[in-house]
Amino acid sequence: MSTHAPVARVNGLVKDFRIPGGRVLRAVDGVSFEVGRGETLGLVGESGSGKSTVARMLIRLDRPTAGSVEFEGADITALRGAALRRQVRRRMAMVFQSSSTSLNPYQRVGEVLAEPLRVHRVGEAGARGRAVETMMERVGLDPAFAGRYPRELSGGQRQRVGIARALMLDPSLIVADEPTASLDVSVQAQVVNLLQDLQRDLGLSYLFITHDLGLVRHLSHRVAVMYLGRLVEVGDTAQVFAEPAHPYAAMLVSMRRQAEHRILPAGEIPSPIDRPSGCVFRSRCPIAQARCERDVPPLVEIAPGRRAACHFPGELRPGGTDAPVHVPAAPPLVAPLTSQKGR
Amino acid sequence: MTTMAKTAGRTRAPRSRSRAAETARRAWSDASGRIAMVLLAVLVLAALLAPLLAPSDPAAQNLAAASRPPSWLGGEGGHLLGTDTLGRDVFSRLLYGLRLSMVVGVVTATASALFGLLLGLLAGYYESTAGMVLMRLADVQFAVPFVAVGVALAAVVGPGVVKLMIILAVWGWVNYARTIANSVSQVKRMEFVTAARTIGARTPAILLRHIAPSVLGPVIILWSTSAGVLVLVESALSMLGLGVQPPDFSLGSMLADSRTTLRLAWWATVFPGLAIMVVVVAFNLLGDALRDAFNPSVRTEHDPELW
Amino acid sequence: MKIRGAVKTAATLRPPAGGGAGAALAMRDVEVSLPSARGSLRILRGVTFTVGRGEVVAVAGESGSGKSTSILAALRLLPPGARVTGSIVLDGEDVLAMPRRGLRGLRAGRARLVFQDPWRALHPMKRIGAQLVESARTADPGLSAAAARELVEHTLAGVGIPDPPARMRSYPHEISGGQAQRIVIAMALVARPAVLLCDEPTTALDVTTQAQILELLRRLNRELGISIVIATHDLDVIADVADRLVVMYAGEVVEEGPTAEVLSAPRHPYTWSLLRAAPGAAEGGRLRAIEGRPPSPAEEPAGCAFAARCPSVHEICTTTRPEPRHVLPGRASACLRAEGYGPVPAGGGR
Amino acid sequence: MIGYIVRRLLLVALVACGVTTLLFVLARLSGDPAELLSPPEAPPEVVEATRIRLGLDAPLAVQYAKALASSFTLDFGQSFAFHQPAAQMVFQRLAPSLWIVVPSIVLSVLLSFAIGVAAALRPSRLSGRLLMAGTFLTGSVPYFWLALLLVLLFAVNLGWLPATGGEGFTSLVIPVTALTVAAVSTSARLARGQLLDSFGEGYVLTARSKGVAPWRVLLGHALPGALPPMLAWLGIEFSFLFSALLVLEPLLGYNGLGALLIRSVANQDFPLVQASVFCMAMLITLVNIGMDVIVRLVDPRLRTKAAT
Repeated sequence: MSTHAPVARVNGLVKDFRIPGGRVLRAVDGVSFEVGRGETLGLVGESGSGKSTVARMLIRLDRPTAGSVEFEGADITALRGAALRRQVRRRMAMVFQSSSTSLNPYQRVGEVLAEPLRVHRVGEAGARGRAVETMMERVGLDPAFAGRYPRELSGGQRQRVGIARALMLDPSLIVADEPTASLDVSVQAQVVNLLQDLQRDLGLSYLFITHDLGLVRHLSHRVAVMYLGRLVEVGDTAQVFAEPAHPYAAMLVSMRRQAEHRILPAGEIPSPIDRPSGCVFRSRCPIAQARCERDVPPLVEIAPGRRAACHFPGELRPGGTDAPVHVPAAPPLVAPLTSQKGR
Repeated sequence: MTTMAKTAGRTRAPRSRSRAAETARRAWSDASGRIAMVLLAVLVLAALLAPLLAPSDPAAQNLAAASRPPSWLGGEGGHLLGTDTLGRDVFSRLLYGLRLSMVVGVVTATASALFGLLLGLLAGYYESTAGMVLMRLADVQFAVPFVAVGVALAAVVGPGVVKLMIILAVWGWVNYARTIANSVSQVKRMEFVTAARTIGARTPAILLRHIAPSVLGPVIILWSTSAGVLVLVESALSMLGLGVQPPDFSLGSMLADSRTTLRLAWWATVFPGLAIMVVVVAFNLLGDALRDAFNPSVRTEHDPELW
Repeated sequence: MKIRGAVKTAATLRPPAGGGAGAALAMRDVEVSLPSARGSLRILRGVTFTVGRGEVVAVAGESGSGKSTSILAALRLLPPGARVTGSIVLDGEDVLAMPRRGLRGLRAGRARLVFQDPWRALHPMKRIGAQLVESARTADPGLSAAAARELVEHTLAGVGIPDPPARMRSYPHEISGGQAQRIVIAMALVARPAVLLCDEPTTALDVTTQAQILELLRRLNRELGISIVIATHDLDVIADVADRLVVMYAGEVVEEGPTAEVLSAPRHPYTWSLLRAAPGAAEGGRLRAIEGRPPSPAEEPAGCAFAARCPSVHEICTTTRPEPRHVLPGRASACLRAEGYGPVPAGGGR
Repeated sequence: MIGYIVRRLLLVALVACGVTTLLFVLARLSGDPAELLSPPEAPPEVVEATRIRLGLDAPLAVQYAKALASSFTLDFGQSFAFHQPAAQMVFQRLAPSLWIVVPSIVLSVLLSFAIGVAAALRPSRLSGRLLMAGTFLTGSVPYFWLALLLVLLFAVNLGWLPATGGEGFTSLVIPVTALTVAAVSTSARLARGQLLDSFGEGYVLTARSKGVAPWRVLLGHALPGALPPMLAWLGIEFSFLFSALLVLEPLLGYNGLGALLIRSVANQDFPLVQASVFCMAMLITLVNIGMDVIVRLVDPRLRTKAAT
């Protein structure tokens, strides 16, 4: 699916946060990847891995401490003001995790959706109203909801509003930060299907951040795995899930295997304030050697389209195959009732 | 569905009630809110209609009819709340005094609310710069008892109701600004503000469209309670002779005038004080009801269980 | 490859003091209604299920299904104003008929709760050690402070906390989520309970930590024989922890049975739809969403609560309320048409 | 923690500068400071002498620096009316004021605590509602009016208490009562609200799920969680009580700092005004810093936030 020209590329992104006590927290440490046109890149990692910070730098909510961000062929790392609005805000959009906090409780749905058009002075008021109506239908919302407030909608409906808002300016890239994490499985399915339909119809690219491995496997073409601020593995989703190269990726993948093949990590994830020397994963890695303590493993190409940051790529493998997904065999009844006792 | 049918459908589906209307409805449906609103309406009407309601000229002295007890305590001359030691009708003075007290409370509360809202928005949004300055300023302001400053200032600029209101308003904004800055710094971290940034909204638009509506609740609540407090403060300063100057008078200055003649005509002290209390109660009740209306809490009306 | 990092087996964990015959938890026809501004809301509508001694039972359902309420009702820890009817027997005691003092004794010593968010469950202003010692001493008032500290240290070591004395001196905000949840579990274990009720014990945690905690729970069940009830919204998570599965929808139990059987051959269309909606079950790139949403607790559907979203709905479903009934040995389903679901393969297909 | 205290004490310096600046500006606003700083109705040559003696002929910047210096050395000059060092007078008058403020604080804390806890335990019952309605009314009573009524009743009519100050312990009763009544309302309502919030917290549910006895749930779990905002409020209340003293003391003929300030304003006794305002500001700031420190000691979360 990924084509030659990437829509966005980040290069050596670093983000430091100053924390009380004069110390510096390096939340993101040298992250590079690209998102192809029409592609979904899944960004996976545990809390504190820096995945949301990467997303915020990509969409230029935060400015990177070092490194660069390219978008649609232009360097957008240092843009500000009108140029930032024209080159980034009009072309890249974000869908947020919580549908209840990402919508202004004092705006009606119609106002929420019209705002991007108003901000960028697209069309007249009447045209905007029609655009809002069209978009609401496109994402499966009754246009009559335009006069409602977000709190009057269900979680799934609100997330549709969030997606519609992101689409209003016809962006080429959407950054989705755990857009279904607050939804129930049955509603999550509705939203995920919508996102996939939109990608197919509009040629959108997604950076999809999630901690849900099943989800990332389902909808991303490529996957990037982060651990404590560093990118440890990037590659084609099917390949990474079949043969993870980095021990951390192997561990994540093993969580979807049957219990006896799971690789449980040792101890706790270290605090980003004092990260281990050398390889950041070595404190929990089952195959760590002395070398891992000294040398930071670079993110190198280990196979075409695969990159991993490990001195011993591929040495830790989860055993077995994927645990059987519980796809129930029996179809639901469509035949007429046989026993109509009904108590 | 055809476009026409859709349009018809949209017009049929009513827009849901606005947040403001909903809040007002909740405040009204609350018992204390209803009492507060009725009470305030009565007070405002009484103040407005004072010339019609007052049985006699509030300034007219009549030494022959001095210190008459209220009529229902057997006082002669049919003075509802008696007369003071100069023979002025206490009820009439109460109505006129109410005017100034209410004006001081409402106008100064509104002025400092507007001023505080503006500065609080900026201080909360630019936390590390404007916010720092504001907070240090607030620390200093907070350390000096208000009455001390009022007294010192009044000594310098001279007493007078307009000056008093200016002093009160200027001194009051810090409290607003601090509360609002706190709310703003919370709201600005919410995802919907980030969302507004990602669509390219400019800072003024974010402040006005996205942040301000969320902090308006605290401002209105604070406005209501501070109006009550300001009525109290005005009367306190009037007690010290620094507030309203004759021939003008407020409820507070009525108290001040009559305090030395407590033995002769206690009613001239008791009723203005009661009136102040009623005004304060009304504003406080309104503040409470608004607080509940703005934050419809999930807290149930049931006793907690600790066992 | 040797699996490292799995929590070490600790001999210091002692088996529960209780025991005896009967079920660990038996809920029968439990109805719970909560007061709200618009009248009372029926959160549970006749919930019936049983947790046998030494069993691990998962109560699964989406938000609002009543799974957490069931757990809290078992200890009568519902919000004030809640009304409970039916019968709840926990560790041999009739919870609804019990006097307060007796119930407190039951909570202290025999049935303990583990909450979803460990940071919210721990008191932010008190040292961890003090909170655990208090837990041990309410369970056993005869325990001296020194003995309680020793018990706490051993239990902390047993649940995989490194350097327990140091941890006991820390405050909750100083520790990670995984450690906090282990500490909350240890706080329950110092009482040597017979039943452990867990309300979404891994939802707030990262995926690898989740696996660690589930591993710990499984070990507690196997080694100490503690009966465990886990409320969860994630069927994947409990698939290989729970012996039996209770599926809830809109305040009712819709299906019950051995986990593997229910997952491989569900007998209720809701369970079926839920499993098909999970990302792993997708065929051909699309998830099978369940359209619509569950009825709110304020609504009173006349028939089956799932009828409006059901793929095999029949006229009768909208008028007749299905009761859970045994459709196969050990399997219950609250679907009028459960019989039409074909034979269950032997061994549950796992 | 030490670092925090040091940083908070820097605030004292800031407040000192702020208050000095305020008074400096006030003195300049009011016209000729030399006239203000001379005894009232002094002949021009005395004013001129004062101007030279106090360095008021120097540039403003120099004067301002001097004002700051005099604040930090607590040297506010001689009172015109009493011909004593102003600072010394202020310190003498401070004690009688504290005799009113401290008992009022202690009483209002105890009362509001009791009322708050009682009301929080039964928010839905009539008794709980009545308690809250009661605090509502007492909180709206003008304290100076209440003091007048108390005088009328207990001093004038019944003769049980002295009508003015300076008669020892009994003359404290009326001002302390008036202030306590005024102060109790807000703190009781705060206590109730904080406790009710605390009851809804997860840690209270945890304590109950552990089978902890109800009184221990209340005192050992719910109350500590509700404490920090209540402690912080105490500092604010202290400031409010000083404001109220300025009105009450002259009203009741009580010889404290408040009466002194009001009198010196009337006398245009500027050194004394300066000294008393400065003293009050310092006292309020120190009490508030003390409260902040106590809140930090009580709440470990704040402690580590400051440390890391």
